[in-house]
Amino acid sequence: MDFSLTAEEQAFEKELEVFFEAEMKNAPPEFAGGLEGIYANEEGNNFHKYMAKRLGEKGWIAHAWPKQYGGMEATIMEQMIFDEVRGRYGAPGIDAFGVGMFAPTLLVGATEEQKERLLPPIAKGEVFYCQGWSEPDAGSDLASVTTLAIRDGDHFIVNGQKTWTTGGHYSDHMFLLARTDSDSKRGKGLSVFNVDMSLPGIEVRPLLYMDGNHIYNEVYFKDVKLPAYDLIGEEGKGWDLTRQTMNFERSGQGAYAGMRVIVDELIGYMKNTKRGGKSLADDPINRKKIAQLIIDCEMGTTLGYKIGWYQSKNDAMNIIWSASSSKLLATELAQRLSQYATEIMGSYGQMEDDPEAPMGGHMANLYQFCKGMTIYAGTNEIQRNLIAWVGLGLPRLKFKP
Amino acid sequence: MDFSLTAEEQAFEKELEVFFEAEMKNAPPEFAGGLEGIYANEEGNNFHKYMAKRLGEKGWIAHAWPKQYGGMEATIMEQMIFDEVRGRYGAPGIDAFGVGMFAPTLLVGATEEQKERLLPPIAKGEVFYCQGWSEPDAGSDLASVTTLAIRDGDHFIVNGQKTWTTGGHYSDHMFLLARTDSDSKRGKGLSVFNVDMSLPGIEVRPLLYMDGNHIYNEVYFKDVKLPAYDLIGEEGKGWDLTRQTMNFERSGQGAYAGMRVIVDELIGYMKNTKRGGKSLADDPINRKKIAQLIIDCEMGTTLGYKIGWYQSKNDAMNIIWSASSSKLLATELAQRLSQYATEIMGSYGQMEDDPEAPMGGHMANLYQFCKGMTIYAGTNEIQRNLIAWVGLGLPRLKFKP
Amino acid sequence: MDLDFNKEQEMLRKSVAEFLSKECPFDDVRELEDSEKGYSPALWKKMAQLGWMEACFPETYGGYGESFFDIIIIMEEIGKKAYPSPFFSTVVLCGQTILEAGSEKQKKDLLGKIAAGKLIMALAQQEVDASFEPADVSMPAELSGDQYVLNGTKMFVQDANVADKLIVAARSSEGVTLFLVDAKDPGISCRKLNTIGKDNICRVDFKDVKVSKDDLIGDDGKGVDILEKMSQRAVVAKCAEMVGGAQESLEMTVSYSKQREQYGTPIGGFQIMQHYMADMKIAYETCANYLYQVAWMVDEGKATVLATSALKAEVSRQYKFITEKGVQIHGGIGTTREFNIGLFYRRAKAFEYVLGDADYHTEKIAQAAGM
Amino acid sequence: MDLDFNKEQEMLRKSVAEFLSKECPFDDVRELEDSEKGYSPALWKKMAQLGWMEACFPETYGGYGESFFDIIIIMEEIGKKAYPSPFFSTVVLCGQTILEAGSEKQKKDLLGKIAAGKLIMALAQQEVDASFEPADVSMPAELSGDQYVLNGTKMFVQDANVADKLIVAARSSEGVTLFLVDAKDPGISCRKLNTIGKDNICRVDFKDVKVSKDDLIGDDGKGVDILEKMSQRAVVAKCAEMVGGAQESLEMTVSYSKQREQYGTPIGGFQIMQHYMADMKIAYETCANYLYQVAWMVDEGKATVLATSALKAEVSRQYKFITEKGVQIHGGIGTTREFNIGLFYRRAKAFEYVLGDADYHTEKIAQAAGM
Repeated sequence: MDFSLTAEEQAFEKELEVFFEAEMKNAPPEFAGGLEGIYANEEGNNFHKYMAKRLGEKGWIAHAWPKQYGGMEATIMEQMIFDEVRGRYGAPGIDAFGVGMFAPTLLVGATEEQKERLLPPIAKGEVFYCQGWSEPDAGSDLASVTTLAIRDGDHFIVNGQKTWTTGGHYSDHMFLLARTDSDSKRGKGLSVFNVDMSLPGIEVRPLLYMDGNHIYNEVYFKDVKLPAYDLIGEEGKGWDLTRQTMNFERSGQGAYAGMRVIVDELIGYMKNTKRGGKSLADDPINRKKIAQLIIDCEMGTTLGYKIGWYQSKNDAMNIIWSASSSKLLATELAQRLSQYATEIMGSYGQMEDDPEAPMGGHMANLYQFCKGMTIYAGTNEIQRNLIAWVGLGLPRLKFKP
Repeated sequence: MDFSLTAEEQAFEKELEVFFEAEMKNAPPEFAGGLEGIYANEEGNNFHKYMAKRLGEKGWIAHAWPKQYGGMEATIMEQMIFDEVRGRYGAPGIDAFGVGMFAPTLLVGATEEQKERLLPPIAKGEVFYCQGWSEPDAGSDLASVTTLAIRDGDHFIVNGQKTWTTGGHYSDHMFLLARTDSDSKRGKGLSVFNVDMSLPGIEVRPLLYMDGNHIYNEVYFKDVKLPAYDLIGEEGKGWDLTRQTMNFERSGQGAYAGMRVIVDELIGYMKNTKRGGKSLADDPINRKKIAQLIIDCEMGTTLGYKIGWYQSKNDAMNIIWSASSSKLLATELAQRLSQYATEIMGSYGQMEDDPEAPMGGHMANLYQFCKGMTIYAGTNEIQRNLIAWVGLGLPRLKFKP
Repeated sequence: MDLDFNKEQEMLRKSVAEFLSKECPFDDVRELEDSEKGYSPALWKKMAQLGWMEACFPETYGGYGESFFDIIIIMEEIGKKAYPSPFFSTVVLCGQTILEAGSEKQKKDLLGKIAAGKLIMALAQQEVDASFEPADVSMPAELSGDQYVLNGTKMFVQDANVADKLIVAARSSEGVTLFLVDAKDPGISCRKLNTIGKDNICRVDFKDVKVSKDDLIGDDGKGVDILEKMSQRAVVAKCAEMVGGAQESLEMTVSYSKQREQYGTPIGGFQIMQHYMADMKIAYETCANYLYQVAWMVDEGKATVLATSALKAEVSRQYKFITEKGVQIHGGIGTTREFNIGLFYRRAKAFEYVLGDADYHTEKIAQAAGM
Repeated sequence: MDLDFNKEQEMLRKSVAEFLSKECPFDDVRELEDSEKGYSPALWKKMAQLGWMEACFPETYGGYGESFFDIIIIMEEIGKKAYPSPFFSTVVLCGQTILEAGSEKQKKDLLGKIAAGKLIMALAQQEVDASFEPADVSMPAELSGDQYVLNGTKMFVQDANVADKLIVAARSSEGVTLFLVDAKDPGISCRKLNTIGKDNICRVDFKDVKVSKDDLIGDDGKGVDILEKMSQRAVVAKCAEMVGGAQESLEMTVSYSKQREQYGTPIGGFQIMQHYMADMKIAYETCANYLYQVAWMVDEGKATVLATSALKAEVSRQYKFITEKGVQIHGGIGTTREFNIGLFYRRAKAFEYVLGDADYHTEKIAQAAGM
């Protein structure tokens, strides 16, 4: 049992700290981080893309990939350090969809030609992706997608609608899950595509978040002609590939480091703020709240190491339940953090972006945005089911219709 | 909307207070109340039976029953006042099984002869019952009982085992749910019986609670000969009768009043106790805990009135979900109360019956006994299902075997 | 004991509900939220014509009612429809303050205008340190000749941006005192803050604002008492709005869960969803029951700090719980601006801050319980 | 980074587990709990023969190990089997105190005897006011000639009823000081309390108990420092016992839920049961991971108050959560004395009080975080 970092790992951590310390000076004022930070407005998205480019130059986007696709074959440990330090600085630049989900999918399921064509631009931070999974009637039950992609010679013709397309309005490409066999049901007959968002027939419409921010989109496909060479993996085998991608989606390292920094920011705010003549930092109820947040961050961080450990051993079963656990912990911690922060701030807790808002008003936004977190990327209910089935071997009951 | 008591009701409340104030002076030292108080030892059970007799003399056991069976036809409101005041004094004397469950069953489903024979002794506080429902393999899923009662002329021969028989070691009678048709399945072929516990072939074995107290029993039946006149209701229709009884079981008024008194006792303890030189009552974390307990008692009490209101209007559907709600609130409040109390007491919170234990050590016992409460009388999971089905009309899914 | 509403009350409820359903559907609510004024002056007039404001004041002062339950019913229905208007600020916060402590002249004049829908008012109590305690008011009101001069900043003043008059709590040499101020006074500047409730929460700055001695509400130095008494009623009224919102959130969630299918079955059939909704129902029902009991206590003059604080603390907690689970059960769609559950999720948080948050009231309960 | 145990550690774990399974099945645990001594002297000897105590001390002092992880592993296995013995009192609380602050002579003498299974010890710190803070110790130790005289009462002294020697924290003119006292001193009277853990928690009264200057552990007045340093290790060791118990509770519950059928299906198939157990698993896994990390920090001399307090606060909370849900999933049978989950439910509560409860450690975290 040894939690220490090697000398090289420590040096890498230091290098990253110097890098992010310097680069974050280029952030727009009151940059929020997270999905809202990079998708809700142009300044934030520009900074995200600028940072992606800088990270691409450093080779840190594709850090763990094979060298032939622009990677550096870094260890899982180095990747974890990267995620943690980036999280600590609240830095953007890693495309959660392109880098986090589609690239691993390509590495697993794409042809050599596709890998060589599609991976390097992602590695360089030059191309950005969105996810084409959910539909109005296919949310948690993703296998019921109905968007059609019907083969027509060396093309597929796509018709249908996707929704919850986070960042679709700022993305160059989409990875699309569509039905290539119109007679098929559920997991059968689905395929995965790389889609150029500038193709004719694709329309991206904003789907505003409850706080009014534009993060999500609806994406409509009308007779969109996809070249067949952008079919990823075998036709009709897209469900298996997608299920693997789901696991890539659910690790969420770095989240704890980011929240730990917010807690420290909150502590600083409390020490500098008095209410009714008393420092907020001296209130035992507030102190208890802060302590619980710190505990949660500590527990989550250590779970993150464990997931990395499982990953380094390719321990697939343990990766599944532990990644689900981490998704639960991180998203429920975000709820608790925004809840406690907005309570501690008293009436100021209701302020969003406003010159007088403490901590940039991000906590009132997080209070709203965290509700999305417990839903997207597999609802927390689905995650608990998965832990029970995969992590504990509990039986999966079937319902009579 | 009017929550006031009439002058008569106020007078009745006053009369009860005077009565219980006087009678509780006869309680054994450190009398615990609740099921542990009346079943865990002989002194407590003697006091329970003494109090039952006194209540019987006053006519308060059968307060709301028709006059011909020893009742006084009191209103629901008067009964609620009785429950509340009794709860406030932590007074025993009402047999939860005989008075609370079996008597209403008789009133609904027994023959005139049975009512006249069985109800008056209950009303007088002279006969005590236990419940013969659960079996080792039939807990939440009560319809799967296997104890057999096979007709043999003007008798039924009973064989089988019951469990969780609270107070069976101090009971004169049992109301038994048994299968009278050995080929029947689930709810069909079940019947209800009044059983004299002194019949040959009945063996009562203690089933100790986790704290070592003797509350529960296992009851074994070996060729027990029951007279047919003690079959209650129609043969084979016992399930319908039992389901009605379940609703009688789940009201739980008076519990909140009892817990509110414990909270006040706890406040008194805190005000008189210092730790590290500071009064426990001045600790903001403790204050918050107490406030939440008070809130819970307040909310529960008002829900109790509402249930009474529904009962007075015979509003069956609303009675079901609201009684389930009250069972949840009261039992989860008992958990919270014992949790908070044992936390506030610090290390003293671990002390059970001991000369140095605060509040008689009852809180450490309650910390254990409250776990039974969220299980017996329909687990809290079952109650939530019921609220969803009956209170909200949500669909009941069926499983494929 | 009679735990039903009477016929007149049911009629009032029905008429308010019908009016709001027709005149301000949820799409209009969203529009009003995004508007500068944050409410509809046209609907305000109609409300007055329908007699809502009159229902809240005794006949002597231009109203026709005096039952506190009428306010409760109106607030509940406002809550159900997430309806944005300065009703609470004007009728409850200021109206009840005037009723409690105003002179006969003030009552006749101001309440009459409120009842007629011709006066909008806002109450300025909290300051930059955001304390909820009336006794923490520190903004100075200096006596200069016959006038008081107000200087300083008030925070979280709801509807100050649309009010005609403000009641301002400030500290004179006698203690906290309430002043009636013209909102259009040139010494007053008002900035609407960007809040989660999108609900006209303002910062108001006072620079040499002069108030005549006649424009005190209640006696000099008696502000804390007056505000605390008013709060008893106002807390219950705000809780009525919250309980209304909780009911609507529960109902729309249950109904959505019956209709939305995933995995070939309505999601409301899944046990975890059922348990969430069972807990939501218990939370709503217990809060509603307790609301009515405390409202009855207020109406009967039996209200206690313990009861009103217990109500506000618990309703704040449970409204958040209900809307949080409500969004969760709706899934992604529940997080969008266009779906209605989000309106309630945001309000649950915003209303937590009105007249004291849960921690504030929790401490009051402990005090009231003798600790 | 290497998050697996090494071969030697796995072997130690296996041998402890096998020994306890064989020598002290749960029925014996119940018997020991009900016995006056509360532990088995015969098994204590065997444990010593197997080298458990030796594993906990360096070679110089009669042991053969010095890895803190050996203690962790033993405590985890003790926790899994709910095994009652004075191991924690003797080896951890007192052993680590002596290792931290004892003179060479004391270390050689006392640790050697402990390692050989010939000495049982108990630590007396808390007093009648039940404060967990070492600095709150107030029992007087008055210097009289060459001796200190102890008078007063110590509370919640685990295993005092079976100890040969006590370490007593008392206040001399220099401050809190630790005294080594013969448990059989005629001035000492000991009463075993009736506790939820049935675990030898005692009240100890001291009447004119004389202690020679040679029997101080550490310097006069340095007791607080010594106890706080010892606590870092002891908290982690106790948490290992709790985490072991949590693991066993989870496993027995999952296994029961797969086998117990109601409504024609294993109860572990119901979604609400699955969600309970998923949360139990997360709770156990995160606590176990964090335990190992903090143990590693302690072993490396990097331990911080924040980390050990976070560990104890969270493990206390989660152990209670896991056993509470564990009993619930077992249903009625889980509440009985004869079923094993109840042993853990009771221990979760009892262990909450060892070396500071959650509220105590929560406040320590806030302090450590700079508040």
